[in-house]
This record gives sequence, structure tokens and C-alpha cells, in this order.
Amino acid sequence: MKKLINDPKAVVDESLEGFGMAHPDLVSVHPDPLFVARAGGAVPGKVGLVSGGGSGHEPLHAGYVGLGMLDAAVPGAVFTSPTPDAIVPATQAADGGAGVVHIVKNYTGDVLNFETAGELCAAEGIDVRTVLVNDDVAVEDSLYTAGRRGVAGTVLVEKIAGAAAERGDSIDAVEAIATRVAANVRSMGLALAPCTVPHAGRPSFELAGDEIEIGIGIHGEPGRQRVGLEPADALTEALLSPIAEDLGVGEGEQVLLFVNGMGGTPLAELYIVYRRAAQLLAERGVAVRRSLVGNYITSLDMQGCSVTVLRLDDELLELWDAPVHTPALRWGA
Amino acid sequence: MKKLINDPKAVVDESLEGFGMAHPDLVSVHPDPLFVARAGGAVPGKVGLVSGGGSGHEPLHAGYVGLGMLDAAVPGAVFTSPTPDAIVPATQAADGGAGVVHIVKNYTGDVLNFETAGELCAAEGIDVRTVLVNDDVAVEDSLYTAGRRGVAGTVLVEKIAGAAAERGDSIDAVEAIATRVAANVRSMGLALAPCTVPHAGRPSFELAGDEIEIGIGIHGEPGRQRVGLEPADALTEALLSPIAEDLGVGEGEQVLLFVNGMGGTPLAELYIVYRRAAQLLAERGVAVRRSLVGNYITSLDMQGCSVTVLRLDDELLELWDAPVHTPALRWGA
Amino acid sequence: MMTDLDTAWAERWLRESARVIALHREELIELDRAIGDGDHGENMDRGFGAIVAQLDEEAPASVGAALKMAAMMLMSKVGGAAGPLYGTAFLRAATSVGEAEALNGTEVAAMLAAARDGIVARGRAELGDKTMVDAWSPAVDAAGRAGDGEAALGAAADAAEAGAEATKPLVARKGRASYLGQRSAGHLDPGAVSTSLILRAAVTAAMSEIGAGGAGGGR
Amino acid sequence: MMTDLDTAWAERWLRESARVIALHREELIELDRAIGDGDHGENMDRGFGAIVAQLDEEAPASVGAALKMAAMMLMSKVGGAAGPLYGTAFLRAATSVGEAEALNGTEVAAMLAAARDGIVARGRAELGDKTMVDAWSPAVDAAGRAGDGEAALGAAADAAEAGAEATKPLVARKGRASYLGQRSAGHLDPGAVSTSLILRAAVTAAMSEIGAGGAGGGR
Ligand SMILES: Nc1ncnc2c1ncn2[C@@H]1O[C@H](COP(=O)(O)OP(=O)(O)O)[C@@H](O)[C@H]1O
Ligand SMILES: Nc1ncnc2c1ncn2[C@@H]1O[C@H](COP(=O)(O)OP(=O)(O)O)[C@@H](O)[C@H]1O
Ligand SMILES: [Mg+2]
Ligand SMILES: [Mg+2]
Ligand SMILES: [Mg+2]
Ligand SMILES: [Mg+2]
Repeated sequence: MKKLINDPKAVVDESLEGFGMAHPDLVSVHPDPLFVARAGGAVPGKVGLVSGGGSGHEPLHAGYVGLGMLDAAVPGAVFTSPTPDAIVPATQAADGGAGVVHIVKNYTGDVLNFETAGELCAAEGIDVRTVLVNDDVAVEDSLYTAGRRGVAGTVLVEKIAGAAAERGDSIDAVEAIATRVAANVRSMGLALAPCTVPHAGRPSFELAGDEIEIGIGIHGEPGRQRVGLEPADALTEALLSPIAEDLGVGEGEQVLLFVNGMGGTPLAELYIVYRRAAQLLAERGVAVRRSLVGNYITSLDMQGCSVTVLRLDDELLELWDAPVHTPALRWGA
Repeated sequence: MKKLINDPKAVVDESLEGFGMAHPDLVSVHPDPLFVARAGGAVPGKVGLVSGGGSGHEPLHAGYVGLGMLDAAVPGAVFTSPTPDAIVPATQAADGGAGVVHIVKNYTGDVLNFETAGELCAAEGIDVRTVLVNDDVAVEDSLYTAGRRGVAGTVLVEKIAGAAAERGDSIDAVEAIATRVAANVRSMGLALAPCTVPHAGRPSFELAGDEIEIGIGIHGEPGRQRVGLEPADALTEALLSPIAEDLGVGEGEQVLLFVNGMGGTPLAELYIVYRRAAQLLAERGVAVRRSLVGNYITSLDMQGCSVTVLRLDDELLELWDAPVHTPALRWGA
Repeated sequence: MMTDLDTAWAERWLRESARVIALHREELIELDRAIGDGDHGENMDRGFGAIVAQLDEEAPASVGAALKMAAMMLMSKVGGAAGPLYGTAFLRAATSVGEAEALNGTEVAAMLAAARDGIVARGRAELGDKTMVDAWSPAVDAAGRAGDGEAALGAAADAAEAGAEATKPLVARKGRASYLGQRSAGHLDPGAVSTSLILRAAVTAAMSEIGAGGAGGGR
Repeated sequence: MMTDLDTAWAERWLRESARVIALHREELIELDRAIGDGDHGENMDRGFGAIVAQLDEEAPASVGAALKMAAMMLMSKVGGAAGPLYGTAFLRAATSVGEAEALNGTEVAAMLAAARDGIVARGRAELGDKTMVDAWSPAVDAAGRAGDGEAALGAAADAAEAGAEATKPLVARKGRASYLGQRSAGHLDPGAVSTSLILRAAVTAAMSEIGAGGAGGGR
């Protein structure tokens, strides 16, 4: 394992220390228990937005703390959801008196830890709502499974719900917007090469030279299917078709198209995927109104990408365009 | 070789096609000869800024076309400088009547091709100036060598000169600012793992499991020195010390600190490097006033990073903070 | 060689658990790598390491206090799915034990049942979903059929090991392994294996006083 | 078997160059990978491929016209350092050849000298800097000492090959390989090798009329 790290056990702490040093105007990093909050503290009267989860997906979530997005982020150990003892103070730091929305990716660990933390916060009088993100169409959603995973759609939920909170929406309204985004977003990913978790010291799965994993998650867990390498256009179609089918998006509708890198894939390749995905949507009569291309929710050094489509309406579009100023996403401010 | 591509020979074209589709409000992509210009065309009366070079360094340069930065970018084949037949029309597209500054990374190929193009443009009556960027302290600078390479400092030259052009500076002034940035910026990089050029189909050099290349360039060329893997703090010092020495930056001075990813290295690791680099500068009494951390000038899927320090003065700081709105760098707009 | 299932035993149980978890850290990572995200061994080792550190600092006052302390550490240090699940298990176990100074067979069975019920209440997994429940449930049943405390612990550990082994052919329906669908078959569930290690540690702790104090500490 | 160094020869030279460059594409990539950025074979192959495509479209009117067309293609299609350098070389060669219908020994030597001088003017490399100049310069010297056109070409090709071979121990002082410092020693310079291939192609083209028209086209 070759990584720019000092000690596998100190990766998250040291990285966030550097993150705090690089963005002192935007965030403050609380070391123990570890969480990241806006530099200015909670905004009085504003609904607070908190997200968190295992580390290794940078810039998610800490990179999205700031104006128009999150109020606090709770990074766990690499690929391991954070614990209530960190989620609770992060929620307190985000609480401006108007309640706090927890944006939680649908993984058993995240759900259980945020659930416990939510109960503890409620006991202290904070109105905590939880919005689950479960946009991964690679995973079967049924009563008898853990349900779909939350993946790249999370970034869009955080941005749009953050804009709603920033414009002064009530907690009911912010919860409703976040839920609406979550309901209208679908994603699917693939991996060309696995990631290496620092404390494991070797790749999270093995792939032969000509194999790829389709339906990969963001934790180095194997995908649903292992197939031979194909041209980018074919792979893009393998990702986009199930998304479009599941979302039921069609003729005349407007979407945001998000092509996300897993951390080890060059930007140029993401644009090759974007190109085909946009073409396929155009063939379906779907208008791409907004785009996002880059490494926004990664899986350490994994090579691969995910495609995400969000069905837009006028309000979601307006909230997407609203100013945002965080270390990893910034416009209009 | 596993990449999200269709055909190694079509990588640059298809990627830029997708790039153009994703950012139609900012750029227009001219296919043959290939160059990228601002969507709105040249700004009348404004000094034009053009850069270019081999592809494979995305988002450089096309990602920096837009308000407050470049007017046009000329991408060559992967790691191969573009040719005059593309540089000339790009320069024409960038010419608002006040002349055009070519920002050229110091590589024989880039220098020669821009030189030829510059002569052709001058023959057509465009006032073309050339500013060379040669910030890589890993390379010996002497009369009897090709001189230092241009690496990550290029991003800073493009941003700051772009702001000067945008505020209406004359071509003399823009040239002077660009030259001042180039004179005050130093960089050095390392690679943990090589990149794979699409048409070569395999890694550009071989590294054993515990070896790294110090003083690496951005073209997959081997570095000056191959050493054993060390902790990130030690490696950061190996990069920062020569930079600080060469730049002669010390007590009481102000700098911008830029930690750049080579394409395959996770953001979290870059912040670990940033942390140590900032500590080392602080130990030297140098104040880090601005930071940039991320994949801004890459080398395909290379794993590694570079550290860049720019000595700031009040004007450079103001120009750095000025609004920029490009696909890859955006603030204040 | 049997000892009372008293406070000292509870402390030995936790220390022995830490020891065997540390010993099997790689194996648990490997199991989780196959059908999950490869952190189970790391997470559990971190959690039990914290428990040992806490034990070194302050001896627990009772069986219940020891289990409650463990619950808090697991809840706050392990993270992931296993953290809240094991945390709840130990918390419910502590409540079930109450003020008891030493446990008899019935109390052991009740404690294990409370732990299992806590896991099910939190995780909503059923028998056969390929989770730690597949080790806990047979353990609870076996303990209920056994005699004294030691026998109950032994039966529970045996049953947990068999239950963990039996997760191999199953297709996961809960937790991260469920994303794999059919591909999850053919692998042991890491949480079921860690459960069997922890329940076996309870037996080892009951077999001997060795392991109390610093000696058995896993770290 | 010798033929006149006329327009047909010039066309055969370019086609034969394209063929051997395509044949040695991998080798040139490999040489450049060792001390550069691994694109020299790809770049040259792209450039000469474009030359062949242009020849297929329109037969050149004269030796000079053929060389000038090649110069334009190399300048606009090759890129990197080699593109402008070879482009300038062929442009200067075309100018040197002028309106000549067929070249004699003196004209061949003058043409090669003009090409070399163009490369030096653009690239400012000296003999021993481990660049293509190390193949061109001895070639020019050898051609000047030879007799007729064919002899001049043969002597040039031999000398270029020796010159390319002699770059191996050198430490690069120009071009991308110079960044390697001492580590550049022990490898052939890719541009010197491609130069020797192109000059040998001129001899092959002079030895036979085979290779004119479509047959010898490299692609
Ligand atoms: N819903 C659930 N009910 C019971 N046990 C579960 C459930 N989900 C997961 N588990 C257990 O947790 C184990 C995984 O723990 P761990 O790897 O630490 O967490 P994570 O999956 O969050 O990385 C699984 O092997 C399984 O035994
Ligand atoms: N200044 C120079 N003068 C003469 N030849 C040079 C010079 N710089 C580079 N070369 C030649 O160019 C060759 C490299 O060409 P190529 O790989 O196509 O370009 P690049 O280095 O831009 O990738 C070198 O092997 C060398 O022979
Ligand atoms: Mg986990
Ligand atoms: Mg090159
Ligand atoms: Mg796990
Ligand atoms: Mg080269």
C-alpha cells in the first residue's frame, strides 16, 4: 500500500486537521469527538443541516460545510459510520433554534448511529428530523433487504436542502425538500479498480486485468456483477439505462446530470462518460439543465465513476442555483 | 490498461466534446483544429489570454477558460504539445483587439510550437506576448539545459493574469503581472504510482511496491530521484524545503500554498500533505494567506502530488481573490 | 476450575473478548472484505481496546456495571452497524443482569436473550438473514436448555459457533452484504463470527481466573 | 538498381519513412518512455500517416514540393518537440532543394545540411546534447565527404545510425530527457533513432522503385 499518510490510524484526524488549516474562514474542526462545523457557528433561526458517515468519500461530507449547504459534518473512521458521541455535539453545534435535519445515507451503520443520536438530541429538546438517501439503483429495494444504498445523490440532497435552509425555510419545509430530492434522484456506479483502505493495507477486492465491477458502492464493497471491460459508451449505457428506467424520466422532463469520479479516475474520462450519458438522455427526450462533473463523493483511490440523474422542477432548479460557499462546492458567493 | 474510454485515439476529442456539452454557458469547443474558447467569444478591448499544452492534465487548461481567467485553451494530444495550426485560430478567437498573452509551460515542444504560432499571429497583426512558466525546482536551471519545467504554478499564473486582463490592464501590464507570478512561484512533485498514457497502454514507468519518484514532472517522465516510501510528513518536507530555499521565502512574508493532486490520489491525502506544508511554512515564519487543495493540474491517473508556494504581495492577493468563473475554478461569480 | 460468574468473571470476559478479537482482527477484516467493507475486525478491535483501557483505569463495581461500561464503549467507539448492535446488546444484557452479584444458569440465559432481543429490535434482522442474529439466536436457545451458568455459557458458545458456521451458504438480506445478492453466499458472516468469539470468551473467562487483571488484556 | 533522386524518389522516401516509422512505433515509444514521455513513436506515426494520406490524395509536383508538404504535415500533426524540429528540417530541406528535378551528391549534402541547420536554429542543441542533432550532424558531415547522390544518402544513413547509437552513454542537456540528469545516460535518444530511420528510408527509396504508389504506404 502506497499512500501519502503517516499512520493508518491517524489518517482521518490528520487529514481533517489539514482541512481545517486550509479553510479557516469556512470551517472549524473539533478534534475529539471529531466533527466539522461552520466557522461562524450555528446561524440563529436557521434550520441546521447535519450529515455524516464513514470517511474516505472526500470531499463528502466535511467539504460541504458552509453557506448554503451543511452546518456540520460528522466523519467516522474510514468507511465506518460515526458514533452518537460525535453526532450529538455536531447536531448541537448546528442547531440555531429552528431544529436540525440529519441527512443520512441508507446504510445499517449510519441509520443506527444517527437513530441513537437523534433520540439523544430529542431528549435534549432539539427537533431532529432524518432524511434517508437511498439512490443506488444497483441494489434491490425490498422489505426483506437493507434497501438501496445512499450514494452520489447525497451531494445533491445536501446542496438543495442547504439552499432551502439558507433561504429561511421551516424545518418541515427543509425536510420536505430534502425528501423530494431524495425521491427524485437515482445513481449507479462502476469500478475499474478497487480502493485500498489504509488500515486494511490492501485492495478491498480483486479484479482481473479485464474485469470491472458494475453496481459498485462507495465503500469498496464488491458490486452486483463482474463483467469484462467494455468501451466507455457501453458502460455509460449500462449505468444510465437502469437509472432512467427506475426514475421513470422521459420526454419533456428536465434533469441535472451528475457524473462523479470515485477518486482515482481522471477528469477527462468522466467527461467521456458525461458525453454519452447526455446523448442517451437527449435520445429519451430529456433535457439536461444542469451538470456536475468531478470527484464529489469518492471511495478513496478507487478507479471508476457513478452516474446520477435528478429530476428537476423549477424550485429545485432555483435552489440548485442558489449561492453556495463551501470548501468543495462554490458559486454565487 | 483499464480506462473509461472508447478509443485511445479519440480520448481528447470525446472528452472535450463532453466538456463542451457540460459547460455550454462557459465554453465553446472547436473540433478541428481543436481549441476551446469562451462561449461569448473574445471580449472587445480586453487583453486575451491563451494557454495550451499536451492533454492529460485536466482540468488544465480548458477547465480554466472563462471569466477572470483564460480566453482560449489549446489542448494537444495526450502529453504532446499542440501545433501552430490550432494555436493560431485559438489566439484569433481570444483577440479582443488589445493583444494576446500566451502562457507557455517551459517544455521544448510547447515553446517551439507557441513560438511558431506567435510568429504567424504577429504576421497577421496580433500583438502576441509570451510568458514562460518554469516553476519546477526539481529540475536544474542552467544555460546548458532545457531549463526548469512549468508545472502547477501555471494555474496560479493563469488565474492572476486572467484577473489582471479582466480588470482592463494593458497588454504590457498583463504580461508584467504574469511574469511577476511566474518569478515568484515554485513547485515540486512526487509520484507514488505512474500514469498510463492511453495510446501507450501501459504505465509510463515502473515503480517497485515501496518506491516513489521525487521530483516528478506532469508527463509521466521519471523523476530525478527514486527513493523508498516514507511517511507523508517526511515526503512533504522533501518537497517543501527545496521550494522554500529556491524561492528564498522567509520570516514575515505572505504566500499562497497550493497542494495539487496528480489525478489518482484522494483528496484526504492531499490535506495530510497540506497540513505538514503549512506547519513547515509556519516554522519559517511565513504566513499562508490563501490555499488551494485539489486536482488542478494532473497527470492522467498518476498517484502523487505537488506542492506549490507563491509569494504574495497585495496586488497579487487582490487579483487572486478577484471573481473567476470557469468550469474548474469559480468564486465571486 | 470453574469460577463464579461474578464481577471478576465479567471483567475477565471483556478482557478475553478483547484478546481474541485482536487475535482474529485480520480474519474478521478478511471476512468483511469478502462480503462487506473490510472494517469489522478493525472496528471491533478498536472498541474492545477502549474497553480494556477503561478497565485498566477503573475496575467495574458489578457484572451489570461491567456490561454497561462495555455497552457505552462499543456504542461510541465501534461505529458502523456492529457498534450500535453490540452496544444495544450489552446494554440490554446489563439491564437484564441488574444488581446480581453472580449469575446462575437462568440468569445467563435471560442475559443472552435480552442481548439478542436488543439486536433484533435495533437491526430488525430475522434468523437466516446472514447476520450476527444467526449466532445469537441459537446461543440463546441452547443456553435456555442448559443447566447451571457455566453449562449455559458453554452451550451458548457451542451453538453460536455452529450458527456462525451455518451462515456460510446463506444469502444476506440485511446489512452491507445484502447488496451483493446471491454473491454473498459461500462466505461466513463476520458479525456472526465475532459473536461466537465473544461468547466463547465468556466460557474461557469462566474456566479460569487467569486473565483477570492485566494479563489477558488484548492490547 | 539505383534510381534518380527525383520526385518519384522523394515520394518513395516519404512513404518508406512512414512505413518504417509505423514499424518502429512501439520501439520509439519505448525509447521515449525510458527518458521522456513515451509519445515520440505515436507522434511521428501520426505525422507520417498524415503525409501518406496527403500523398494518396495528390502526387507532389517536385522534390521540393514533396518536402514542403511533409514539412507542413509534420509541423501541424506531430506536435511536441519533434514536430516543429522535423517540420523546420523538411522546410529548410525543401528550400535548399529549390526547383531541382533530381538531386546530385552536392545537392543531397546541401539539403541535409540545411535540414540540420534548421533543427539547430530552432532547438539550439549542440552536438552531444543527446538529441536528434547527434544523428543529423554526423550524417551531414558524411554526406559532404561522399560522391554522388546515392553515395551521399548511404553515407548519411550509416553515420546517422552510428550517431544515434552513440547517444546511449550521453547525459541529455536538451529536451525532456534533460530533466533526468544523470539518469538519462544509458538510453538511446528517440529523436536520434527516428532520424536514422528516416535517413535510411531515403536510401531504401533510392535503391528501388518498389514502394512508389500505394505499395509502400505505411498505413
Ligand atoms: N440489521 C442487522 N441486524 C443484525 N446484524 C447486522 C445487521 N446489519 C449488519 N449486521 C451485522 O453487522 C456485521 C457488520 O459489521 P461492521 O462491518 O462492523 O459494520 P458495517 O457493515 O457498517 O461496516 C455483519 O456481519 C452482520 O453480522
Ligand atoms: N532542443 C532540441 N534540439 C534538438 N532536438 C530536440 C530538442 N529537444 C528535443 N529534441 C528531440 O526531440 C525528441 C523528443 O521528441 P518527442 O517525444 O516527439 O517530443 P516531446 O519531448 O515534446 O514529447 C528527443 O528525443 C530529441 O531527439
Ligand atoms: Mg463499515
Ligand atoms: Mg510529448
Ligand atoms: Mg464492515
Ligand atoms: Mg516525447
